[in-house]
Amino acid sequence: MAAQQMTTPIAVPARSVRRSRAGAAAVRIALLAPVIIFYLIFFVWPILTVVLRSLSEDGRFDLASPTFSLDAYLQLFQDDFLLRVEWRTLLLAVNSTIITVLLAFPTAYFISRLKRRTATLLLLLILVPFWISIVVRLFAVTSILSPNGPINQLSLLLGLGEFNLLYTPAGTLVGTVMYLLPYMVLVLYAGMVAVDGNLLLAARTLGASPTRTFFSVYLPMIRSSLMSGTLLIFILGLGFFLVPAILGGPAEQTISVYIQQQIDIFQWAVASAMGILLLIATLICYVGVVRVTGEFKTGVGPVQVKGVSGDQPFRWSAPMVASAVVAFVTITILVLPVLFVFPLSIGETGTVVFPPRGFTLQWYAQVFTTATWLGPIGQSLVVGLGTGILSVAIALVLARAMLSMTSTAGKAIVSGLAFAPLITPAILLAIGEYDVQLRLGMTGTIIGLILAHTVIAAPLAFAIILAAMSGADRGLEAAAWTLGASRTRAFWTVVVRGIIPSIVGAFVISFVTSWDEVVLALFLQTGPTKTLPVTIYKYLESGIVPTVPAVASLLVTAVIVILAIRGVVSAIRRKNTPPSTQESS
Amino acid sequence: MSDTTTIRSTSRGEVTATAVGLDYNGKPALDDTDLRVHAGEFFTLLGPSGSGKTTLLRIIAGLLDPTRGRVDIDGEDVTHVPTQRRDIGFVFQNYALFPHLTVAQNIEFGLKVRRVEGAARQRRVAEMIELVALGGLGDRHPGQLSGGQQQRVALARALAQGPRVLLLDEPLGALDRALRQDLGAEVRRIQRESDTTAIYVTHDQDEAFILSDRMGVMRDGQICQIGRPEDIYRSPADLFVAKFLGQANLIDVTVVERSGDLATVAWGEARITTRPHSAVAGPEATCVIRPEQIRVCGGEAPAGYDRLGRARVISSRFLGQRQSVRFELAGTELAADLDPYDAVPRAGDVVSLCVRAGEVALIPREKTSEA
Amino acid sequence: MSDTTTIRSTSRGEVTATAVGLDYNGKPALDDTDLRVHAGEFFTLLGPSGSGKTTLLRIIAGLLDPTRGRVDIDGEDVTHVPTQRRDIGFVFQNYALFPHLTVAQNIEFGLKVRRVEGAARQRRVAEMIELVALGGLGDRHPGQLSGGQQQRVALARALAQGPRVLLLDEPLGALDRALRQDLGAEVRRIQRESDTTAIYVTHDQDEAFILSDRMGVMRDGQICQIGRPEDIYRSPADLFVAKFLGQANLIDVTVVERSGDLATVAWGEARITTRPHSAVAGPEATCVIRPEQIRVCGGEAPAGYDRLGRARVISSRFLGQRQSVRFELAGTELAADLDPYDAVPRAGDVVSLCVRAGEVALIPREKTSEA
Amino acid sequence: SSSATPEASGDAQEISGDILFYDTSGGTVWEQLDATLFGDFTADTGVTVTDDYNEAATKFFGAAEAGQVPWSLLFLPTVNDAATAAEQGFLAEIDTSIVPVDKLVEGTYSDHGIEVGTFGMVLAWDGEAYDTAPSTMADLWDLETFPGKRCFFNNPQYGWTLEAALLADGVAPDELYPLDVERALAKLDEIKGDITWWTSGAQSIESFENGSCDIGILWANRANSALADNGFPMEITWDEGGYSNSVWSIPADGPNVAAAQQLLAHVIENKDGQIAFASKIPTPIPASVIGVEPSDFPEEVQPFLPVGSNIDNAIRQDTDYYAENLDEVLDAFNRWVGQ
Ligand SMILES: Nc1ncnc2c1ncn2[C@@H]1O[C@H](COP(=O)(O)OP(=O)(O)OP(=O)(O)O)[C@@H](O)[C@H]1O
Ligand SMILES: Nc1ncnc2c1ncn2[C@@H]1O[C@H](COP(=O)(O)OP(=O)(O)OP(=O)(O)O)[C@@H](O)[C@H]1O
Ligand SMILES: [Mg+2]
Ligand SMILES: [Mg+2]
Repeated sequence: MAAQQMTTPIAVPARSVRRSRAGAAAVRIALLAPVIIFYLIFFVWPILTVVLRSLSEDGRFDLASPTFSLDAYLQLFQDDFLLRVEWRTLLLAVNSTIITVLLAFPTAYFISRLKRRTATLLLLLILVPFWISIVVRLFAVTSILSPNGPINQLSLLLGLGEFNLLYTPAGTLVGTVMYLLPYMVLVLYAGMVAVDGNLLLAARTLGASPTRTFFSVYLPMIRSSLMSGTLLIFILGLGFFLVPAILGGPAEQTISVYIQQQIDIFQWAVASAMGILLLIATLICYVGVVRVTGEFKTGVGPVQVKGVSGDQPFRWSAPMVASAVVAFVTITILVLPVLFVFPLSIGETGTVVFPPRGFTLQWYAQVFTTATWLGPIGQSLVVGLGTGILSVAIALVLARAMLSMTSTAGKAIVSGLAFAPLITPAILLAIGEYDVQLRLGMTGTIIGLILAHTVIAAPLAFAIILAAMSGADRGLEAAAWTLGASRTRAFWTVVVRGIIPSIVGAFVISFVTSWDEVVLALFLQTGPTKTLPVTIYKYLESGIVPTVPAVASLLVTAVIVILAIRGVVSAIRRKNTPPSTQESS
Repeated sequence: MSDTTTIRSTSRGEVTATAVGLDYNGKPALDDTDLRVHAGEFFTLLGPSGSGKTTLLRIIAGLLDPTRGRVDIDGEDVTHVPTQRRDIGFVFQNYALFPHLTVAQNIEFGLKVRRVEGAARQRRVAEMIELVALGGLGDRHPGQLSGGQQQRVALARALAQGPRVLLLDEPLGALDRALRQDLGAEVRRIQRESDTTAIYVTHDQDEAFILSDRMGVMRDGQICQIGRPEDIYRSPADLFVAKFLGQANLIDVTVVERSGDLATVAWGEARITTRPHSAVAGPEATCVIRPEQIRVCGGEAPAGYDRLGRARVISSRFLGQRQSVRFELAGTELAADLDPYDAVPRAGDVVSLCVRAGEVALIPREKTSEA
Repeated sequence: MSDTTTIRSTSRGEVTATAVGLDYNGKPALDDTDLRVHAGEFFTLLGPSGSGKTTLLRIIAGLLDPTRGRVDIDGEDVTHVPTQRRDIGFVFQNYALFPHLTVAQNIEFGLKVRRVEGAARQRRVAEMIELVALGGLGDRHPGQLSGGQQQRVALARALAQGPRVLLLDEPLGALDRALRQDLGAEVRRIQRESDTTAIYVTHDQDEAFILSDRMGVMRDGQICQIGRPEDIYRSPADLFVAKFLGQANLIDVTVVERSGDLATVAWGEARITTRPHSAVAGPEATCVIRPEQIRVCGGEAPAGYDRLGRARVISSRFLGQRQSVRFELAGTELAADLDPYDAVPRAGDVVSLCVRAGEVALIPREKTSEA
Repeated sequence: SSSATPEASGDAQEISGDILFYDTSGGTVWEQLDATLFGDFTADTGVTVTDDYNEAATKFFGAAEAGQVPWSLLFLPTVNDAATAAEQGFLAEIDTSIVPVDKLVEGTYSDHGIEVGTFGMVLAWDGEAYDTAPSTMADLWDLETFPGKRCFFNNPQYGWTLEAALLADGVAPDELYPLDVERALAKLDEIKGDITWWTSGAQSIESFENGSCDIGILWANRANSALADNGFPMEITWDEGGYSNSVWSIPADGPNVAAAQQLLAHVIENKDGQIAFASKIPTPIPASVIGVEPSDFPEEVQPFLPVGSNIDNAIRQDTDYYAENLDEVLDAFNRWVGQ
């Protein structure tokens, strides 16, 4: 609070100094150049190949004899079937976005109001699903939603009759919501804890009721997080392939599933055109949100608890109880499929069935005794680590460049470029990426996969690091200069060191993005050992063997054990350090 | 003393806190404190950082729930009435302006909530903008204002609805002196004119003296003395208050004689006439000599002064309105504020010092902790 | 005047700014200002909010690039030398401590950067911790310290490497008075002992008076007067400085006689002996009467005083060390600070007022803007 | 036809190294291949076979277009994939001097590949659900005698969906192709509301297990695994069922193709290996070796094998038809199903 006393904006000096220092500019360009080259090669070029495919007649662009045709695009707007697919995709994205927001908002609110330690625990629960392949979680969802599953059984028990969601639009919706929820909760939570609790108190001293305070003060304060988060999940929802592919019937075909199917039968042109359409549509949404809110703000990841939760005592009011209930539902939706892998892994049957028949631990033994699983886990770890490191590095450079930019247009370009890969349908990116890597002779290499995963993971890392860096006190960097530290040294020892929690968060998000990625990994790996999700996917076709849920259970257990150890360690550390005496400035 | 002089019975906004206390993690931040602020009064809470000023103020506002005790406004128990129904205005230490609203909209907020009609509302906003001298800035957002300007918006916002009690938490902390004086006077004037009770938290002693009808000095979650600024300054209850308000030369003395309103104490050779203290019964006491009570005199003390003895000048410094001189007298260091237009004593000079007879305060002797 | 008295030629850290200016969006925040701070001097920049103090300080530190002009330190042009090679220390308004480092590590930072050897480094850190009285807190993180303690860490950190120039941007702004005084004295002592030049930004006049050898008053991006605190207070260059430093009663007078060091002016019936001003040539002038220069006298002025006339008491207020009384004299309102232990004048009383002869400052007459 | 035994051919041409196998069949199929046919080949020749799982043929086409093919042997999911690839020159010819194609049933091999892994698409039902067993596709439309949800695959080519509808509507088996898609969809309309669509092999039996359906068209090998692995009382009939083949081919510009030719030869000769493999995964490799009868296999898998007398009343899917008309068929189906 003491920081309020300053009257000179702290962000000013660093920025204006950099402007005129030729040396610093050179350094910046030297740092930025590899990143730009990376994006040109591994994002722009692949997308370009897709665009060229979409513009050629047979979907195979030939440089020697280029032909251009807009037929594929015309088809998209004329064919009533395709229009229906597009409409359905939009509907699914809109509906799942609405439901996700409705669930995530109270959940994030509730968590943001809790004490920091409890909040951290709940956030971890919300993050745990990230570690279990979405393929496995969706498979667990099929078990949960099936007629033998707990939901229908409960419904029958209560005399509510058949309640079957599997292979229905509702089932697809549930699956999509489950996929999107963690992202939305994290973005909203970051925005909510940043709200200055005093503003809410101020509204109350002015006579505003809690409801009014909520609408006229709280909501405007988190508006940009809300809009950015909504856009993010809308984009993810539009392009996500696995949920409709696994949970949806053929009647639920969406653009991404359609693209996949058309590619299987070599209809490249229309598939590519559809992908480009998706890309353009989401870019328009992005620009719209940036226009309205002035920023795209996804403060995902660990944040310092300040503001409301720190300031206002927690009190059980009616809205708080309602939020708690929704939070419970949300956490159930997220955690139930994860827990479901345990019963799925102990049945004696050779393929996975629910409810499990018999009891055996042989599948666990198999995980450790065959190379089938250990290799992929190792591969996934290597690729994930590589992706995490590279993504964080790129995110740091981009965030730095963005913050030292003065022109709004420049910022928009940097952030647009940074976020575009999130928007691109994975299957198209995969094909384009494959084309490019073939040309570069990189296919099948681990480096190639890491680079490709970095393309899709870096945007998330960038979002987190950008939020942290722009929130960080830039005066600290200037302080380091006055102490004689060079710019490089100041950047590393002060700026980067100061946002370590966010860097860890960015690393973790990048890691799990790679850890759970199927489509690119399917295309870019050659050879017997594939990443874990691809190996799991491989069993989806030929029958899920119980080793798959066994692997998943082991991962869940490992994550929980790691978190528990971390919790114990930090509890011990807390005990050994004196309690803070003052609010920090 | 004369607590009743400032009561105006027609005013609204009498605030009474009875044995309120609040614990953080089992440790009391506010320690069962009583406070009675008369309607229409300007009351200041003064105290070092962390003494519980903000906590008490927030409890009165209903922004914090007390662990114990009750709060009444105008005789009505409001302990469990939510903030928005207490009819108060609050100025926050860090302004807490709504960043998404313009200056005018910030000021308008409370009026809108109260459903003040359009034209009347516009008029009132214009009036308030005028009042805090922010003409022309109505359309700016808080982020585009300097600290001082933000402060004034916060004040205007709290005042716009004419609350019965105005609570101010170090509202002028971030401003420079000239602005602080002007705005302080403004707050005072507005408070008087609008017949509002004001409770004002500050750690600036001058501000407290200038503004308040009465004030309370807080320490460790308790109010340790309440009274008119003058009374507290002249007759501090204890060492803490004596040291916290103004500067004080503290000397350990022996009471040699008590007669009615005065007591004579001995300090070495010197005999000093002091104001007695109800808690000083035995001969041991501490004398509080304010720097401005000391002056240089000839061999004989002039009328109204007691002679302290001969002292050596250690250092002297010009401070504008006064000259701060440090003396050494029989092994004790004494700080004195002398008239800057008198001859400047030089370090090493030896002069006679006198002290105002009958103005020096006596307090119970305590183990002197570090200043 | 006596600018040279404080120069110690052996010291390093002479700072010269020549015609430096900086524009924000075409509007000058600093307006082609010259400044020369002698080596070893404690120089204070005083001025209202937004006058460009921080901007000037940051330009000297190299944290901002001036649009125009040059900066020299010890005769070397450093205008284009990056901050880290200027050998300066900077104490930030908001401390800017590294939150992830402990107190000791914060202090150590600059030494590490300069590759000071392990043992020597540890010794120096211990020394600095000692110096700022933070013994035992070396292992805490900044978040675990109080505001005052954080401030001291910031100071220690800036001093550890023994910079030739120490730049301080309102370093004590957030502290309460007692702490501010202690720390201010500390800063001054440390600066003296370490033979460092200090440039200190503040808007607290007392602080400026107590600490500085010389000071500069800033206004609208320019330094409008430089000199010893006493000289500036006693002989303000213009209306702005007169009003900014201390309080001032401004009365328009006519110069009737000039003789050497003194000028006699007429104000109605009264004749006042004043200090002349080089820019006042004609008869028209403004007189700056400080509140502490006025006193109540009998019918005849005592020695050293000029009689102002009979005045009516409007209000009076006890302010601890002084009593602030407002008078009305021939239609003009005068503020006076009287001895609080003298009889308290009551509103409505009519008394005679006198003013210190020869101490009142004369300044050129300006269209008086609002105070 | 050259040498009589695989060993002999192995001796005749020095082969070594590794065969990278473009695998589109997935987990358990690979595990069994590795344990039987490929394992035997490695034991005999020292040439290892490495699995490279890919989801569809797409990636091969991409690589072939770019002229960078790392695989020596391809498992193309359908005959039309193979035909398309051959047409574009992506496949090497089968070296009949090494590979004894004459031991294969006529029509199950071509210049560019041998057919393998026949998958049968058969009428299947929960053996405990009905008193009388269904026997024809028409029974799928008989909601009264055989109540419950019907399971169909969401891709008509691999689901026998259109064919089943036409058969149920009275079209004679030998008049099925070219498909009267409109008529088939009209017939499907009758039960559209009672269909549960499955989207992967794993899901199909999961649907039976979890009660999402009681009757439907399943892949014969998955039906087998439901019975063998899980003990689910699955029953099937091949009557009016369909079968179709995948293809093993050798890429035109692949590495170590000589070894791949040898591998094909070895597999054709390795009758024990074939039986061992089909005992676990009842999709014989190669698809039809002359003289192989269901009775050669363990009793429990016999009903599920698309060989010999089992398929007397089953119908071979016309892959030429699909190669030609797939996009239209799929389009029509998509439109119908999405209505
Ligand atoms: N949220 C909190 N948790 C724990 N202790 C707290 C909390 N808020 C305040 N305190 C403690 O309560 C005591 C009183 O705090 P309060 O804010 O009322 O002080 P203050 O007198 O307003 O100080 P300042 O002048 O610094 O604003 C302090 O010791 C403080 O450390
Ligand atoms: N980033 C900026 N953009 C535009 N104007 C600025 C910026 N930073 C400072 N200014 C302007 O420059 C002028 C000088 O600012 P500066 O911070 O130097 O004032 P200051 O004297 O330090 O004030 P304070 O006492 O409030 O700290 C002010 O008018 C301010 O509004
Ligand atoms: Mg406070
Ligand atoms: Mg400043």
